[in-house]
Amino acid sequence: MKSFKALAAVAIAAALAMGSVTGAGAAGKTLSLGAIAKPVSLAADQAEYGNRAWFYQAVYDSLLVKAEDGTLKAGLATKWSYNALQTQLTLTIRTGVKFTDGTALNAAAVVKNIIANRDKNGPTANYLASVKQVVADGNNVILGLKAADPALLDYLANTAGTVGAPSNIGKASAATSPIGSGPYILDKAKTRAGSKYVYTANPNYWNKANRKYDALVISIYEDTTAMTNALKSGAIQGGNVTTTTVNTLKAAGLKMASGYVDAKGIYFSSRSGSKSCISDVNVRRAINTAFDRAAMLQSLDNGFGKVTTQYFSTASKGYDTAFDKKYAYSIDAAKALMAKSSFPNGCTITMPTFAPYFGEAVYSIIKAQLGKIGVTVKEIEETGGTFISNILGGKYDAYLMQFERAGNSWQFLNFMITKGATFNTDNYEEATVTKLIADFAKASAAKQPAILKAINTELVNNAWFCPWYALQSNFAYKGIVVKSAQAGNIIPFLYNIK
Amino acid sequence: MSLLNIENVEVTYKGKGLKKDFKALKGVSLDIRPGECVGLVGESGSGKTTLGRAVLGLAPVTGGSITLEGREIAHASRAERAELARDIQVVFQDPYSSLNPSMSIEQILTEPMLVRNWSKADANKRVRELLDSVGLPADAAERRPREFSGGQRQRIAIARALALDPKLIVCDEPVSALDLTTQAKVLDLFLEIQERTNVAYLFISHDLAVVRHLSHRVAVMYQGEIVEWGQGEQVTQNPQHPYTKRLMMAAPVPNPVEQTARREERRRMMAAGLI
Amino acid sequence: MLNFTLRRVFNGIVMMVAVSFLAYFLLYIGAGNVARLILGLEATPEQINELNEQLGLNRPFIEQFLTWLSGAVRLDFGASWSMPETVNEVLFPRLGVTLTIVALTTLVAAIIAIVLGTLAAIHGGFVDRIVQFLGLIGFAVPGFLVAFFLVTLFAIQIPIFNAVGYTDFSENPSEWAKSITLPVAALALSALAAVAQQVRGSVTDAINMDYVRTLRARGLSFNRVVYKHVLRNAGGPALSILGVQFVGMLGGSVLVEQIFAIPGLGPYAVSSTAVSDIPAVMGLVVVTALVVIVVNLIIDLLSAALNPKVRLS
Amino acid sequence: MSNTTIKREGLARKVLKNPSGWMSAGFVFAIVLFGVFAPLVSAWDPNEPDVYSVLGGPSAAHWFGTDSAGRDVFTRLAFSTQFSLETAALAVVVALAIGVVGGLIAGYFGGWFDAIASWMTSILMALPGLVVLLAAMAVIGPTMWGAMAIFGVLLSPAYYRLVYTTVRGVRNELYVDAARVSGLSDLRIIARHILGVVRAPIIIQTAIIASIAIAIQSGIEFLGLGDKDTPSWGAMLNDAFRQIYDAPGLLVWPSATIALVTISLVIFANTVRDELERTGPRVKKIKGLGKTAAQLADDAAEVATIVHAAPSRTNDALISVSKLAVGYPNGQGGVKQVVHNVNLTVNRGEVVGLIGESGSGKTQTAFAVLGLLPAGGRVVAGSIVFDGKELVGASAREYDQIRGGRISYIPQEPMSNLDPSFTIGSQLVEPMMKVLGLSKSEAKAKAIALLTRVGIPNPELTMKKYPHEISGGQAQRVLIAGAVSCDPDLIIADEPTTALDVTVQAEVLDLLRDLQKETNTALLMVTHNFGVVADLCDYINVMQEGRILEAGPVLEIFQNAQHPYTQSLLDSILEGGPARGAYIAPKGN
Repeated sequence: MKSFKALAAVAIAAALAMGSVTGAGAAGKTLSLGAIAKPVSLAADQAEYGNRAWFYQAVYDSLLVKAEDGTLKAGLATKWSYNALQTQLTLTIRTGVKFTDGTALNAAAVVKNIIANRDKNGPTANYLASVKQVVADGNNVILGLKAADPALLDYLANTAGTVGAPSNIGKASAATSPIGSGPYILDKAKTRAGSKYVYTANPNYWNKANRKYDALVISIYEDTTAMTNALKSGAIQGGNVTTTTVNTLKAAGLKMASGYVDAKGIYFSSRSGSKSCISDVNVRRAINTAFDRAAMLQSLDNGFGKVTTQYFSTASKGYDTAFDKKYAYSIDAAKALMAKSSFPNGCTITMPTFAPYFGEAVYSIIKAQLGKIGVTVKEIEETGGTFISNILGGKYDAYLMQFERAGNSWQFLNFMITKGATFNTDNYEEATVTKLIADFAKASAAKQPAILKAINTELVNNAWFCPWYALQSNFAYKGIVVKSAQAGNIIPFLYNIK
Repeated sequence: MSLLNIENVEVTYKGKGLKKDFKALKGVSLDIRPGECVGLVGESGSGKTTLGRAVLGLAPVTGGSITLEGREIAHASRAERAELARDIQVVFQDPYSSLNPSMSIEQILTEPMLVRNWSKADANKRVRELLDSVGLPADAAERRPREFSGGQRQRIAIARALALDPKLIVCDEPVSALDLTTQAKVLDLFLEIQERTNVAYLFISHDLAVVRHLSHRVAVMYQGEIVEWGQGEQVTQNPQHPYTKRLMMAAPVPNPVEQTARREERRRMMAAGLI
Repeated sequence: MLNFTLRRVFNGIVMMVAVSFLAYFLLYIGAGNVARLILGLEATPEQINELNEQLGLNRPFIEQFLTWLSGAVRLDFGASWSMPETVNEVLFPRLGVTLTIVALTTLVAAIIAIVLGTLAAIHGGFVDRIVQFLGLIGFAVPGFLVAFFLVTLFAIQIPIFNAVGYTDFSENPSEWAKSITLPVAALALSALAAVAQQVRGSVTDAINMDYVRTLRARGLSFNRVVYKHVLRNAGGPALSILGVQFVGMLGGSVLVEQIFAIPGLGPYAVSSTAVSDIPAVMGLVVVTALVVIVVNLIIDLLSAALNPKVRLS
Repeated sequence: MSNTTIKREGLARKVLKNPSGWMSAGFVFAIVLFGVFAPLVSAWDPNEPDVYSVLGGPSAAHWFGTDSAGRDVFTRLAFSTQFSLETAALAVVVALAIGVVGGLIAGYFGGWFDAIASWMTSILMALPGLVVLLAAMAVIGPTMWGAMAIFGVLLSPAYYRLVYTTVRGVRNELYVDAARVSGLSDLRIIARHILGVVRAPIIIQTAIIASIAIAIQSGIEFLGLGDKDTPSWGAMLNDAFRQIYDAPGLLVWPSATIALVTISLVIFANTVRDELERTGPRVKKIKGLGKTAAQLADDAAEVATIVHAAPSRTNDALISVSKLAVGYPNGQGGVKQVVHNVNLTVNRGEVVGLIGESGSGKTQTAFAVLGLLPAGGRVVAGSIVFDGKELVGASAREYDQIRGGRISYIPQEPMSNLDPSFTIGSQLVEPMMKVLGLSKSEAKAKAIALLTRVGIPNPELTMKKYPHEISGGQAQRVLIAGAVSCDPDLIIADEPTTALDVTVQAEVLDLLRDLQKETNTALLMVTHNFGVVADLCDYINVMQEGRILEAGPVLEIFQNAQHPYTQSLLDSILEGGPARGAYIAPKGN
């Protein structure tokens, strides 16, 4: 058998050799990456981070950049400083940078970008909600804030600081023809939207020293197996992989940059009012108690993760190891909690399923476990487009999700907790928590940890969520250099891949 | 009085799409008396089969009339046709495709009776009579058409036609697919049945000799028209119309001496433009 | 022949309009709240109204269809609801990829099938058994299973071919060959099997025709009669099966492209379906139907060239 | 079992007797049972997850192991089978209902319904199934029932076309006409005569359609676009693909089941088709078709042919057949002999008749001489010496050099003996170029001359025509031109006028006689018609059941036939017989 394989390989390789001679070498040094999601729009003001970060980082520079460990570093802004009240941020803009359309990058251009990022209804808009006004002052840009925003600099190192050519702002074509000052230029002719995005080097890039590759190709693999095959066969050098393929890829010689960015579990969205039994804290506690988190982690994600009951990340000052002991798995305890609730005979909750992403196994587990404590799950099948919008529209009582756990606590609070936070879809409030958050915004750095701990205590005790575990993210790579997993992002930022 | 009266019958097949309509019969008149055999002879495309099918209600009559004992039947409805089936029956040329291969002989023979709600016992009795009358063994009823030879199948087809004691049987080339010896036997059967039951035949054939053997009167068809019509002996032995003559002269006589003479005669007549 | 061609072309055009209308009617009626689908996230009723206005979704259905049709005849399928690119921008480059794969597969399958089918019909025995076996396997084992085994064996275990992706021929011919071999092989199997069986059958039929005996009685050798007369007469049925297989392959390529992550119509169809991107789905249906109709037209014309009788029907 | 039931062995019985028939049907039946009794096959709940036994291998508790949610694979396979078969069955039923009913109506009644239905069919066939299904699912959502119902509609043309063409064919069968004449209603005709004929093709088609439906169903589920809650083969595959590197074994069960079910369905369909097409018993290839001792004895015991003296006959034998026997495999490993111990001579320039009824072996004898016996047939004994050369056992090459140039052939059926795809001209020119070595233009000129000679008006135009554009009589003239084109020494004419009208027959006979006289070619005339024999032949052989019973000069046979069979043939001749008398009205009428 072995000799047959070898023979076949030799024969076919020989047959292909002719072509290879002419074809090889033309590519130069290309960075090939695999992404699991295609971008919705390539316009600067529609930039997203997470799995889609590369599409924007390839073309656009950002005001600030983030090292692997989360340290903020100079990007287009060489210096930044707050006033004493933390309500005014001054950024000094790098000089001598040009957009690829030939126009110069200056403070005025940055101002236009920040305003667009805030006002164009893009994914970044929320992160700039605190910005009242932006003005250019010589080489500086000054952001006036409505109130102190402890996460703003972090946002600016993410997508909120994305800067594109002002001429492109507001144009419909920007969605497919991005113009930035970044390391690469999108090669539209070779790009197959939705499948393969091809980039060539920006000849006038200001930071060539940090650009290790002459070309960049990002291929989309929505299918786990395709991504794995791509990595195994060497078609790409890096990509985010699911926990189920980690072992096989390691065996195939790939390295992993692993982090714990997301928390996977059940999230509640009808805690306020009384239309659902989720509004009963004991029901929420019972649900928290109805899952054997360690077993779930093992079975669903091969054990790649860390069991937790709290949504705060370990990087946050609010995190408390002690809480992870709470809600130990016990169906009896969960039943007791149900008995104590206003729904001793059980109740029905509506949950979406999103099998294309999460697989269907996990839903059957949820249904079975909740069934054991008298909570009947009415499943509504989602296949794509409407999954997030229906969650945001308040259609469901609870949903399975893996949410990014920002290291920056303020960011987290504004994402999930405050009234009006994106994923506090029914604007649930608890007076204690609301007060603590207000305190936190005003508090000095020294006092913040205690307040965060207090908030976390409330959240965990009142079972705001039901996280199961912090999911290990795995960026598999071979032939490229990745120092470590990216703090605060599921894949390493493009400029950190060497 | 005639049993069947065909007057000035026209049949036109509608052309599909851009194709022109095709007039298969251009005003044909003929009559058949009870117990009579009328021969219809002609070459392919002459319209002889169409005339038979028009009588059977299987061709679109676009003009003229066909009456059976005074009743107009050219445009009979399906229900009237079902009624007519008692009086008019058919024996087709091809003994292979005229019997459904998947049915037993009994099923084939009882079909017309079952439509008329005969009892099973009556039907079975009739099947035995019929098989006997066409010279087939009684155990034939259980077998399928493929187990029979061409001549036997044609006997079965005749039995089916006789099932309801019809007054007229349209015989469309019933012997032309048969071997010489079989043909002679089947023709004898036709004669014998006619003498016994007084059924009338419209006997269609391309073979002048066959028609002459069986028919009281003979009609010769050519391109949708009857070109000669008269006593069998007269038409087949002393034809008047040039086409009938040509037909007669063209058929080779199975006698080397006579055929040589006929051939010479034919050539002479053709050269003279007589046929 | 010209008359025949014109009739078929006209027929094809009428059919395209009918298919478009049917598809448009069913898709847009069925799609429900389109604006909500597009706006997703935090759409307000005002935004939804505005978008409806903008997309013309509150105009009468016929008017909407005619607007769409006037774009479609210029091969403009409008804006996609799920991607920033217009449907055309995404569709046509992908159509090129899919057509390359499917056309190549058709060619490969046809050549092998003709050779195998003819040999099986003439010589029987071993080749015949191969064709029978292929027929069974090719028909019964879903293409995506074949694809997966091919990838595992020839791209990962023995890395000869590419496991994923697609390279344009113009970009790099050898990479193109490496990227296209396995998908073509996976797709070809079932078409090959079906066509080979058809060729076997129609060659067997044709070889028993009376004129074959007559031609041989005139002194033509068996091989000459087979290669000139039998194959030409057997070509008609084989061609029409090839046409049917082509349609099947267009569908099969959806799955195979998904597995090989090839930027063809397949992944586009799957993702557009998942997010109910109606303009994209509409474009896909119309373009693939157009391809099928054009291919059928070509096959009709080829059949007519092979068999003069067809021209009259 | 009584004798009659054996005789009336139905298709079902035949298929089930065939090993591939019962094995495939049995497997499909077993799988259906497996699905039907899914709730009983195990104590597990197909949807009951167990986080503690995820991706477990096969064990006593879980025969086939557990999947990514710890569910029992065996149980899920059973329920998947149920669901996948049910949904595939839905597609088949929808397709059947639409296609069969539509096909019956359109095929039987025709008219506007036919026009519309045929048009709808071509539209449906212009739609690539999977793409349309995906489009439909974009609208109706992830419901496999809906998708399969729609797929049924898309598949319906397969049935429609099948039923339509079959019904069209059957409708023109004479037995349907006979049924109409018997007064059967349309419904009754459809029920009794038409359904019976389309039943078997529908069964074949259903097996194939079902396997397509299964493939598509599992394909969609595999893409993750189906019902999530219901186990199905495709969903199991999808799960298995996600775990392909951790638990590759999961892939085995659903893929094996899909493959085996579809293979079984296809084998079943093929078996039914084979049994339908098989008219006789199974034909096995036989090596060494030798005559058995019994047959040799049979031949030897043959009563010798009655040979009349032929004083005027020359002894210049062109072809001499002696003790020829032709046989076919009889299916039981032996030989069924159709020509026995035949002796036959054709002298140069002589016209010899070979006369007999159907099945007499006359055509087989002719084909044996030409070396062109139908598949399976071969000369089992005897010799054929042509111009001093033994043809029995001659190689294909040797025969190719004799046929056309030395021995040529005029067939019976003019239309089917011309290649419909080539012009008349090319079919005449090709053999001349090969046999006579003429250039194309020379061959063309000769072909035109030949067509003129055989009495075809406007030969240049006819050269460019296709066979279907000329009449049967003209086609027969073309074939005659082809037969004489390479100046053969012997022409074998097999019932050359049987398919022609009598007036055309006379002209063709004249042509044959004149050509024969002109070129002094020998002619072996195979016929059943004594008129033709009388017209042309010098010497005749009477054949029955593979044997020549009587042979002699033509006049001698007509006037002095010795064999009872020959006499009975001559007695059956109607020509020259008396006409029927005048009509006498039956009594009582």
